[in-house]
Parts: sequence; C-alpha cells; structure tokens
Amino acid sequence: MRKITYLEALREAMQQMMREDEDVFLLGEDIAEYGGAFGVTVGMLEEFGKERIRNTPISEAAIVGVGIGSAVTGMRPIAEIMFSDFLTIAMDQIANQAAKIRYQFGGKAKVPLVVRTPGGGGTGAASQHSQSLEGLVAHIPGLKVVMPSCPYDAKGLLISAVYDGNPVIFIEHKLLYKNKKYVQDVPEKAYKVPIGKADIKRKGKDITLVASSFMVQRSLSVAEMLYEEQGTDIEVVDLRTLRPLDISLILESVKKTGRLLCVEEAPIFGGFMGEVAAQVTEKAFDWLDAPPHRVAGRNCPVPYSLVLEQEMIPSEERIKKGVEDILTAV
Amino acid sequence: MRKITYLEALREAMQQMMREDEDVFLLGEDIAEYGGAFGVTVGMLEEFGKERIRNTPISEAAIVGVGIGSAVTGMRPIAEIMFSDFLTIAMDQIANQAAKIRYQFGGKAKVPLVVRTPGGGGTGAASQHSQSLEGLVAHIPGLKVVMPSCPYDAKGLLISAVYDGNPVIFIEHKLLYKNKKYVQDVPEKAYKVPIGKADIKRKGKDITLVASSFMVQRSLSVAEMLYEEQGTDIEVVDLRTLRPLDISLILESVKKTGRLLCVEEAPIFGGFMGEVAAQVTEKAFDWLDAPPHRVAGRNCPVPYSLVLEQEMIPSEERIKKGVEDILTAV
Amino acid sequence: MAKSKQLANKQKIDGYQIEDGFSQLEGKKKIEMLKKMYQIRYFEEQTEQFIIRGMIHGTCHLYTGQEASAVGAVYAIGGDDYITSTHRGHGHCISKGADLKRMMAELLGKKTGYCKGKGGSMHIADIESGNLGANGIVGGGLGIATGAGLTCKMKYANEKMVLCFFGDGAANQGIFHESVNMASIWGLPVIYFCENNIYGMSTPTDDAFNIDKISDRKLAYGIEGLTIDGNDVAQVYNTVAHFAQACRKGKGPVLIEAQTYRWKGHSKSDAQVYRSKKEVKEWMQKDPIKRYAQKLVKEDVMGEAEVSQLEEEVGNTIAEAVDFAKESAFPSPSEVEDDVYFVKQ
Amino acid sequence: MAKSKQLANKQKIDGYQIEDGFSQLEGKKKIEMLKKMYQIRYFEEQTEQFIIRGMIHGTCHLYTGQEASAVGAVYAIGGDDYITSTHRGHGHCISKGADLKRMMAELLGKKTGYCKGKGGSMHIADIESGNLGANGIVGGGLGIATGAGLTCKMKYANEKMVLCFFGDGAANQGIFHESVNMASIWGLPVIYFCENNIYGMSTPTDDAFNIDKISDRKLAYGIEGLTIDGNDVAQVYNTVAHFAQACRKGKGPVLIEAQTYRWKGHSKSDAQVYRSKKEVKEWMQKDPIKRYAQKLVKEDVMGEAEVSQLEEEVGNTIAEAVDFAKESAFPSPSEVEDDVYFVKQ
Ligand SMILES: Cc1ncc(C[n+]2csc(CCOP(=O)(O)OP(=O)(O)O)c2C)c(N)n1
Ligand SMILES: Cc1ncc(C[n+]2csc(CCOP(=O)(O)OP(=O)(O)O)c2C)c(N)n1
Ligand SMILES: [Mg+2]
Ligand SMILES: [Mg+2]
Repeated sequence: MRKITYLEALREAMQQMMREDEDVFLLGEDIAEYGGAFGVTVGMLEEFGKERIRNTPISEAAIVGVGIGSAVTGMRPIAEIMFSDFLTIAMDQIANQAAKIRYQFGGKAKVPLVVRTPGGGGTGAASQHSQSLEGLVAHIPGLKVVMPSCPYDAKGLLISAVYDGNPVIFIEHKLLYKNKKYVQDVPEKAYKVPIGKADIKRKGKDITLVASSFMVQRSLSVAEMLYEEQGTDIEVVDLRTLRPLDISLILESVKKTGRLLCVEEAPIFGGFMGEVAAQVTEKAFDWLDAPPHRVAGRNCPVPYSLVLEQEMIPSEERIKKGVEDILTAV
Repeated sequence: MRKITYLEALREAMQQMMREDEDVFLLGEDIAEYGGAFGVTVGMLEEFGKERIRNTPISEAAIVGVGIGSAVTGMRPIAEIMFSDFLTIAMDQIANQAAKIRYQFGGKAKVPLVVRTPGGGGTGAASQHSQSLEGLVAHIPGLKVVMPSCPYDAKGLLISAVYDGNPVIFIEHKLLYKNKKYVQDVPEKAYKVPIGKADIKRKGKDITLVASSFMVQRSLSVAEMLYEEQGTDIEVVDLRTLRPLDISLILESVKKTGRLLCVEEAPIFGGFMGEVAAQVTEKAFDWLDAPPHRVAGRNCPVPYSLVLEQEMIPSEERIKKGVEDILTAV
Repeated sequence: MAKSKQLANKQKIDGYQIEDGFSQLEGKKKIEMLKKMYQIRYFEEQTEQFIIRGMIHGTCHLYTGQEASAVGAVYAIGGDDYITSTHRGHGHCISKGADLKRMMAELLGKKTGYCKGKGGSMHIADIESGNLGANGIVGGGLGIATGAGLTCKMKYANEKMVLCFFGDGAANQGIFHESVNMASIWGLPVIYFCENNIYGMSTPTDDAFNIDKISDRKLAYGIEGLTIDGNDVAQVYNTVAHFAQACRKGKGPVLIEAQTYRWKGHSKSDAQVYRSKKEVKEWMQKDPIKRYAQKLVKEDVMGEAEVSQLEEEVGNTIAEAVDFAKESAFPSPSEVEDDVYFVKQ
Repeated sequence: MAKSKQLANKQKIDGYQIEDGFSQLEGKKKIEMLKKMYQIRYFEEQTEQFIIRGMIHGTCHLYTGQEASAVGAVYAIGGDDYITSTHRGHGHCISKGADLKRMMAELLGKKTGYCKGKGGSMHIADIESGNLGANGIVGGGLGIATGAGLTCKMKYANEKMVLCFFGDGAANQGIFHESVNMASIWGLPVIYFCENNIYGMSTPTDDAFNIDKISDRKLAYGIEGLTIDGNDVAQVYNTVAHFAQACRKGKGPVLIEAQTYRWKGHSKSDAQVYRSKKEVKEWMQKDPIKRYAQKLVKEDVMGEAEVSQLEEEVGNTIAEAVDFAKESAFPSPSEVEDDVYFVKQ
C-alpha cells in the first residue's frame, strides 16, 4: 500500500465510484477547473467532463435542492458546499427537505444525497469560514452526519455515504486535507467503513477521550504526550459518525475507564458533545468515577487573529489540562 | 389586573413599545390585514399603519436580513417568521450575520433585532410546521434565545428583548397563544422580565423538572397530578431563556432535590437539554442521587396523524413515567 | 402525447404561436379531463366538510377554482414525467392520477393513506406516478424540480421532463431565483408553472411585486415565458404541450404564469378580511369547470345529460373514498419512528 | 453632494440620459479621487507583499484593478450615506474614508485594527463612517443594505441612502432576489451596485448567467438599471450621482452593473487556471488609474509631476500604516470572549 493524504483519499473514493457508477456525479462551486477551494476535486474535470463535475453558480440553497431532486429521481449526487458555514444558507433544503422527504412521504422515497463540506478553523479565515456546525445538522432526524478524522476513514466513509441511501452530511476538516503528518496506508481498492460505527483510535485504560474529525488527531497527540510524560493511558474514541451515534462503543470504553472527556472544536454551549455527555451519564452513571467533562471551543465566533483563534479552539494544552483535571478529581 | 392570554400579552407588549418608541416596528408575512397566521398582530395595522406593520413578500431570508440592516442603523425591528421551521431559510442571516456582526466588527455594532416565531407541535401541521428548533439557534454565540411559557413572561420578556441590544430569537408556542387555561394576571403597564433569568414555577423538594415554553405547562400539570396522587413534590424550573442559560438557578434546585429531569419537545437526540444535563452533571455531580434524565420528542420528524403526533411529543404520561423512573432509581 | 400530434392551427398566446393540440384530442380524453376537474372539485368539497366537522387534524389548503390549471398542465405532459407540487397540492396530485381513496385516507391520518398518516395534506406524494410531492415550504418544490430536471437530462436525454407547480407567493423566495437560473444555464427540461391566484395567503400580488406579469421574470434568466389564462383548460394544455416539446428537444426551461383564483380561504382558519365577497363572486362566475363543460357540450363532445352523469359518477367515487378512509385504521403509535431512514434489507 | 449640483451637459449611458456632474467637480476633488485610487492600489500591493511573506493569517481578496468602481461610486454619495461591502472590500472601505493604519493593523490581526483583530480582511467595518461592513458571505451585504435602506426611508425620509456593493457571483444568490424585490415594492433608496469582474472565483459569468447584462435583472423587479464602464471613474461617479438623487426623491432602488476586472487571483491560493495570462494582460492595459491620471493631466487638472508626487505621498502613507500595524500589539487571548454581546453599562 501507499500512503496518501486525507484529500487524496477523498478524491480517490469519488473517482472510483464515478468510474463504476454512471449515477454518481458532483456538483458545487468552483469544483471543475479550479478543483474546489481546497483542491479536493483537482483533475476530476479532465477525467469525467463537465456534465459530471458540475460547476454551479453561487447558489448554495439550489445546490442542495438540485441534489435532492436528482437523488430522489435516481441519481447519486455528491454536492460540495465550499465551507460548512454555508450550510446555513441551504439549511431549509437540508433540514426541511432532504431530511424529511422519506418520513413525510411514509417511507416511499429515498434521498441518496451526500453533502460534502469542510468545517473547522485554524486557517485564519475568521467567523464566517471557520465554524463547526455539525451540532445543527446532527439534531435533525432523517440526516446522517459523518466526520472522518483520517485518510482511511475518509475514503471508506465517503463510499458508504454515497451508497447509504439517506442524506448524509459529510464534514471534512481543512487542517486534515493536505497535512503530510496524517498520511496513512489506504487500500487502492474501493472499500467501505460502516456509517454508525465509532472506532477506538488508541486503546487505553485510564480515561476515555471522545472526539471527531481534527480533534481526534489533537487528542491522539495529547494521549501520546501524556503517556510518555506521565504514563497516563488514554483511550481515544473517534466518533466517525455523529448520527447515528455509536453509543454502545462509547459506553463500553467509559465502563472500562470510569472517566470521560469529550473534545469538541465547536463552541461548547449547546454543542453536540452535550448529547454524548448526557447519554453517558444517563446510561453509565454508576460506572463513572468522575463527572464527564468537555473541552470545547470558547463561546464566541471564531476570531481572526492567530492568538485569539488559538485561544478559541481547543489546544493540546487545554485538552491536557482537561484530562488532568478529571484524573485528579474525586 | 385583568387576565389575558399569551397572545394578548405579546400584542400588548408590542403596542405599548410602538406607542412609546418610533423606532420599533414590525415586519413579516401576512402580519397586516390578516394579523399574522396566529392572529398575534390583529388590529395593529389599524393603529400603526402599514409603514410600521410592514407586510412582506414570502422571503424569510430577506425579512431577517432587512431586520438586521435596519437594526444596525438605528431601528428596533421585530421580525415575525410565521413558523419557526422557516428559521432554516433565514439561518445564514441569523447565524452568520445577526449573531456575528458585533463580534467580527470588534464590538463596534449593535443589532437590536427580535425575531418572533412560533414553535412546537400539537396542531397537526406535520413535519415542516411543527418543529422545535431552539437547539439550532441556542448553539450560536451572539444570539440570545427566549421561550416564554406564560402570558406574564411573554409580555415582560418581549419588552426586554426589544431593548436588549442584541439579536434575540423569541420563540412562542402555538398551543399557548389562545388557550384560556393559561390566562394570567398581567400588569397593564409595560414591565420587563429579565433575559437570562430562569424562574421556579413550582417549588418542590423531591425532584427538579427543567423545561421551557409549552413543556413548562405540561410539567406543571404532571407536578400537580403527582402531588395529589402520590405526594411527590416536584420543583418546576422554567428556563425562560435558553441562552444565556441561568445555570445557577438550575444547580441550586438540583442541589436541593438531588434529581433532575429535563423535559423537551424537540427530538431528544442532539437537543438543547443535552447541554443542561451535561452542565448539571459537570457542576453538581456529587449532589446527584440519580443520573439526570431527559423526556423529549421522539427521534423523528413531527408526524401528521394525531395518534402519531401524540406519541412523538412528550405527553403527561411520559413525563410522569420519567419522574417515577428517576425517583425509583438508585 | 403532445409529441405525436400533427401541427394544428396555431393560436397567438401572449406573443407566442402555440399550436391548438387540444382540439385534436380524442373526445374520450377531453371528457376524462373534465372528469378530473370534477374529481378535484368534489374532493375539495368533501375535504371542506371534514374540516367543518373537525375531522382534519391540522390544516388544508383547498384547490377549488384552480382546477383547469392542474388538469390542463398535467394532461399535457407524459405519464412518465415528473411533477412537483405545493401546499395547495390536491389538484396536482389528482391530475397526476393519484388514488382518491389513499388521498382521503391520508387526510384523515390513516395508515392506508399515501404517507401512512405521517404526512397529511401538505405532504402527499406518489413517487411511482412521478409526483415528487406536495411541500409545506412555500417554494420547497423548486429546487427539487430542478434536480429532477437534471436527472432527466443526464439519465434520460430529456425524454423525461418536469412540471414544477408553485404559487405567485413562491416566486419571491430566493430558491425560485437560484433554481430557475440554474435550469437556464444548464438547459434543463423543466416547466416552471406559476399559478398566480392573485394572493399569497392574504398578500395581493400587487403588494409583493412591482411588475405586471410574473412571467416577465424570464428576462432575468434568458428563458422563454408567458402569461396565460389558467382557467381555460385548453389554453393551459396547449401551452404546456408546446413547451414540453421544447423541453424534450433540449431547449431548456420555461416560465409559465397561469392566472387563476382560489375560491376558498387560504387555509382552515382564514377570515378573508383581505378581499371582498364581490371579488370572490365575480371569479366564481368564471368557473373553469362550468366553462369547460359548456365548451364540450357546445362542441358536441358530450351532451348535457352525460355531464350530469359524469358528475354523479365522480360523486360516487368520492363517497367510496370517504368510506375507505373512514373505515381504515389509524397507524399504531409504535410506528412513529419508522420510515425516518432507508434501511437496506 | 450630487444633490447640490447644477444640471450639466448630459451623456447617454446605456439608454439613460445622465448629467456629467463629474466634469463640474472642483479640481481638488478630482485629485482626491485619484489619490484614493492610488491608496487602494498601493494598499493592495502592500497586502500582497504581506501574503507572500506569510504575514497574513487567513485569506485576502485583492481589489486591484477595480479602483475606479469603488471610488467613483462612493464619491457620488454623501458622507452620511451607508455602504455595504464584500469579501473584496478594501477598496470600498478606503473610498469611504477608512483609516489605512487601522485597516492594515486589522490585516495583521492587531488589537489596534478596526475589529480589534477579531475580523480580519473579510470583516472590516466602520459603522461610524457609514460602512456597514465587508462580508465573508457572498451576497451577505444585500439584506443588510436593504434594511439600512428601510431605516433611511422610515427615519430619514430618504435623505440618507445606501450604496450596496456586490459581485457578479452574488447576483445568483437567493438573497439578491429577495432583497431587490423588497426594496422595489417598498421604494427604498438603495443603489445595488454590481461589480461585474467577469468571474465569481473561477466561474466566468458566461457559465453562471444566461443573459448578456446582469443589469437586465431590473426587469424582474420593475426598477431602473443599466450597465456601465466600471473602469471609468467619471462614468461611475455620474451614474451613481444620478441615481442617488433619484433615491433621495423616493424613486426607489436601482441596479447598476459596473464592468471591471480583477487583476489578481481570487484569493491567496489561486493558480488562475481558469483564465489566460493574455486576458489579464489586456485588462491591465486598460488600467483605470492610469486612464484617470492621464485624463486629469490632459484636462490640465494636474501636471505629470503632481501625479508622481501624489503617488509618492500615498506610498508614504502606506509605509506609515505598515509601521503602525507592525508596531501594534496583538490582542490578548483573554479578550477572546469579549464583544460577543452588547452589554448595557
Ligand atoms: C417558507 C414558507 N413561508 C411561509 C409559509 C406560510 N404560507 C403557506 S402558503 C402561503 C402563501 C403561499 O402563496 P402562493 O405561493 O401564492 O400559493 P397559494 O397559497 O396562493 O396557492 C404562506 C405564506 C410557508 N408554508 N412556507
Ligand atoms: C455564500 C458563499 N458562498 C461561497 C463563498 C466562497 N467565495 C468567496 S468569494 C467567491 C466568489 C464571489 O464572486 P463575486 O460575487 O463575483 O465577487 P468577486 O470575488 O468576483 O469580487 C466565492 C465563491 C462565500 N464566501 N460565501
Ligand atoms: Mg397565490
Ligand atoms: Mg466577480
């Protein structure tokens, strides 16, 4: 096997599906010649042509709406929203149309639509280009929400998403795309990583860290660091899928370690990890040696200036401190 | 004092502010002759004229956008979104513009905009007209989110909202508007109920129920019922404001009762009460005699048929069972 | 259907030369169209009765008065073509061939309904017959229709096309703008069919638009478009047939504005303070069904007795649908979380 | 300003008779406008240097090549009037009188910047000077501008008005449609000023529109509108002044399309595969600044030496701004949650 980046894994997944299946196509802003704002689709226009690598005007609501309509009538569109912040522009299409069509029609329609979109900060793109809005979509019944943290999962989850038969909001992370630090062995053949299954990215026995996307990588760094420095043995659970949530794996881990720290890039208040913490408390109260805690984004928009942005988004230091606080508690 | 309905309280608040303050005006769909889909603004066109009771085309994004622009330049608009489900159409305006303008401009702008909108189900309006989407907006830094449960609070909170100086999403409830069961003594004069303060709607010592909006009324019914039937003494905390959350009042109550049940109309998964449960666990773990639980909407869109709708939305029976489960736990 | 017709004599409609394919239809077809119009009318009258008697949980938007528009348009496209509908969708749905029994059952929230009681009036859909669904969001069908149009182009080389119904009110939603523009630049086979019934809820088009003809919005997208009499079933048929043919030839989308009027209040709870009884009465005098029936009688397609017989027949069908709906069972509460997700078998 | 002018000789621009108010401006004013254009150009050149040297955290969208458009338009409205700007906002901001020091400081993420380092390039605003802000959302300013227009109408009887900048790409967002329609039916004093620089990121207008002139979208809203040469500062000035006057008279909004071109890549990371070097070069030959400077020299408003002196002056101002920005302190991490909410004192 060869090591490839997260971005390459995503592109390869799309290329392979498109070679196999005429119904798969892409639509989005500047995905053709330009190859997408982050270059994920670079070169795909040349192979698949502009009918299937479909450049759109700047019309996010219609991009998703068109995705829905084509999905319901038999295609398998992959719509790209250039930044996940713009999901808000298409939120009616996502939450009121894509998510509800099947249910409100009594189970008589399928919406095999994937909306790919990069989330997260760390690029100095400020308040309207750096958000982590997964909590908004994960709350909507009818949607699935996937957030891969590494190349292997990225490829396998994207293929699963396209063939899931349900609308999937597939949130990528800008800091993962090209970073050579995160390259991985990725099988050349197409394969699936199941949606709805979390993954233990590092086994440990002292405390469970639950995270998704880029925060998994940051949690893993902290885990290695703390293991070397202090022998603390952290188990890192990568959610991979926020909805449906693999609560049983999380519970298993927490029952083993007795301690839970949720790590989340989004502002802490009202974020998705509240759900994880609440479910764990509801279902594993007696196994808990300390209350579950969350290390998450500050309660503000993502600021521009580097010093502020680094303060807003959970740093390794903050995660480390979160771990230490729980371990010293009780 | 005279007893008035929730709807009358809201209308009176708006009338009084508009008489006093030229800058206050309303905009929204069918709010003029028609008086709004639920009749909240009936009669106001006659008193204030169509410049200030401003009927709009069906353009939710622009309704909020225009609200923002007029607020930033010195007006105090009250925008009505006919059903809270349509907040999704204006979500970019709400989450990326209204919420962020002040912060991203370094504190140098004010957005005194109120978006009034009815949420909730129970009217047979099905999946796209019955949602409880407060969780989506409560997660966004820069917004305040208010959900009154009774006429007194409705009037006082709306006046506070208009003069708060920040964008406030003011979510009303369709089942509260005209129901004579919920009429209350409401002072004729204008008054404020502070934003950010929860309220104990019933004192009790055995368990804390936290709810907002219509679920407060339902929780109160259950409290009375269980007190009469079994002597169980329930404390009902009405959040009134979801953001900023009055966590200290909740903690005080939970520290007293040792038990927490959150009651929420929205689908349970990823809903706002996850935040409340998580915060309580984080901050009052040692006071808890049982894990906090949530009784909430089922994980599906709101269905049409009465039998299904009643099953989806938390009923008195379900709340009762939730209370009993916690009390018998441990 | 429109495809196979010989070019007949042409009519000038709002500046376009439109062939009169309608007059060449078989009598049987013409009568079938009248029957559909009666079905819509009687279905809505029955629905109104249910509303009055409190048997509808939720709201309903009646299509009464607009029958020529749905029937004329849907009959001009093929059975395999798609439609998207609106909150005021019963007429579109019936025209596209929906089973009245299952529609009625849905309105009563029964398990035998089109949506198993989960959708109600605002969400009736029948994907199999090409009806991609009513929609509770004003403008909600526009994006979907455009996407279906893309499928038609990519998968069916424009042999299939899409008829997208929406109201005058919906034409001011952002999604209208984005969708029509996209269909235009991509040349998608979509007929955007705006039913202008002069009001969006209580708001007259005069207050919501600063233009005389909604169809003039075609100029913003570089497409064809025109305004027609939506109460003249033949004119609607001819116009839609004309542009359906163009769609199939890859000529791209079109914007048709059909002028019509809704006889009833906007929904269950409308006191109609925004319009006069006189105005309503005047429009009722222009009853599209009576007008069409008289035309068929005059043209000797059918006799007056046959018309009465047809009405009676339709009445019976509706009565059967009512019986079916009433006798059907409610869904079980245990089904509430079913159908949220597609699950592979 | 435009208000007080005498009617001068008129020019015909895209079908409209527009008075040539520009030629009647004092020489001082004309030179000031040139100076602003240089300020924009040099500011962007400096910004580009920062980008190349990795000193900009985040992205930037340079306004280089479009200077005539911002300067001409902003100078034609009054100091009390509002503007809304875009992601490519430096030019609008400078034209409206922003302090270059605080702008530069913002780009470097400093506490002395317009947004205390919280906003960066895409969010510079100066409410006091009537600049309601750049916007990272394409189309994000359209709703806000319309709302500001409503304030102008309700509170200032149209004495104030709004100039709303947006790009060709933004004209396909739903909010464009909804906003312009609302402004039209309410007669709001808003100039919707579309800077058509032929690309929305990599997408040429030819691929995103099926019409020749974006200004033809006026027909969808029943308003006035026209297409002008956005690289001719005098023409921009005259056109905006003309319609600003109409706005103040309560004649409602207008849609101006100003044709221009961006010289640089879309943003920091643009390889520009979507256009040829030749095309860029051709447009650079039509440099709006050189063109304007030559005009002023030719008309004897200033001499060539004065132009050089002006350039030098501007260069110094920029250098000062750079020093200020570099010397300024970063915000403290402890401030991160400040400024989220307005708090009453
Ligand atoms: C997005 C959205 N906004 C508002 C409503 C409430 N509403 C339902 S129908 C309607 C009027 C629609 O007018 P039009 O499109 O002309 O259709 P008509 O009712 O006249 O058939 C309104 C405002 C809605 N359902 N969805
Ligand atoms: C809602 C939204 N969609 C997409 C983007 C990404 N984006 C930033 S600028 C831009 C192109 C805008 O084109 P145009 O409006 O013509 O302005 P120009 O860049 O040419 O000045 C795009 C697609 C964005 N910032 N916001
Ligand atoms: Mg209408
Ligand atoms: Mg452009």
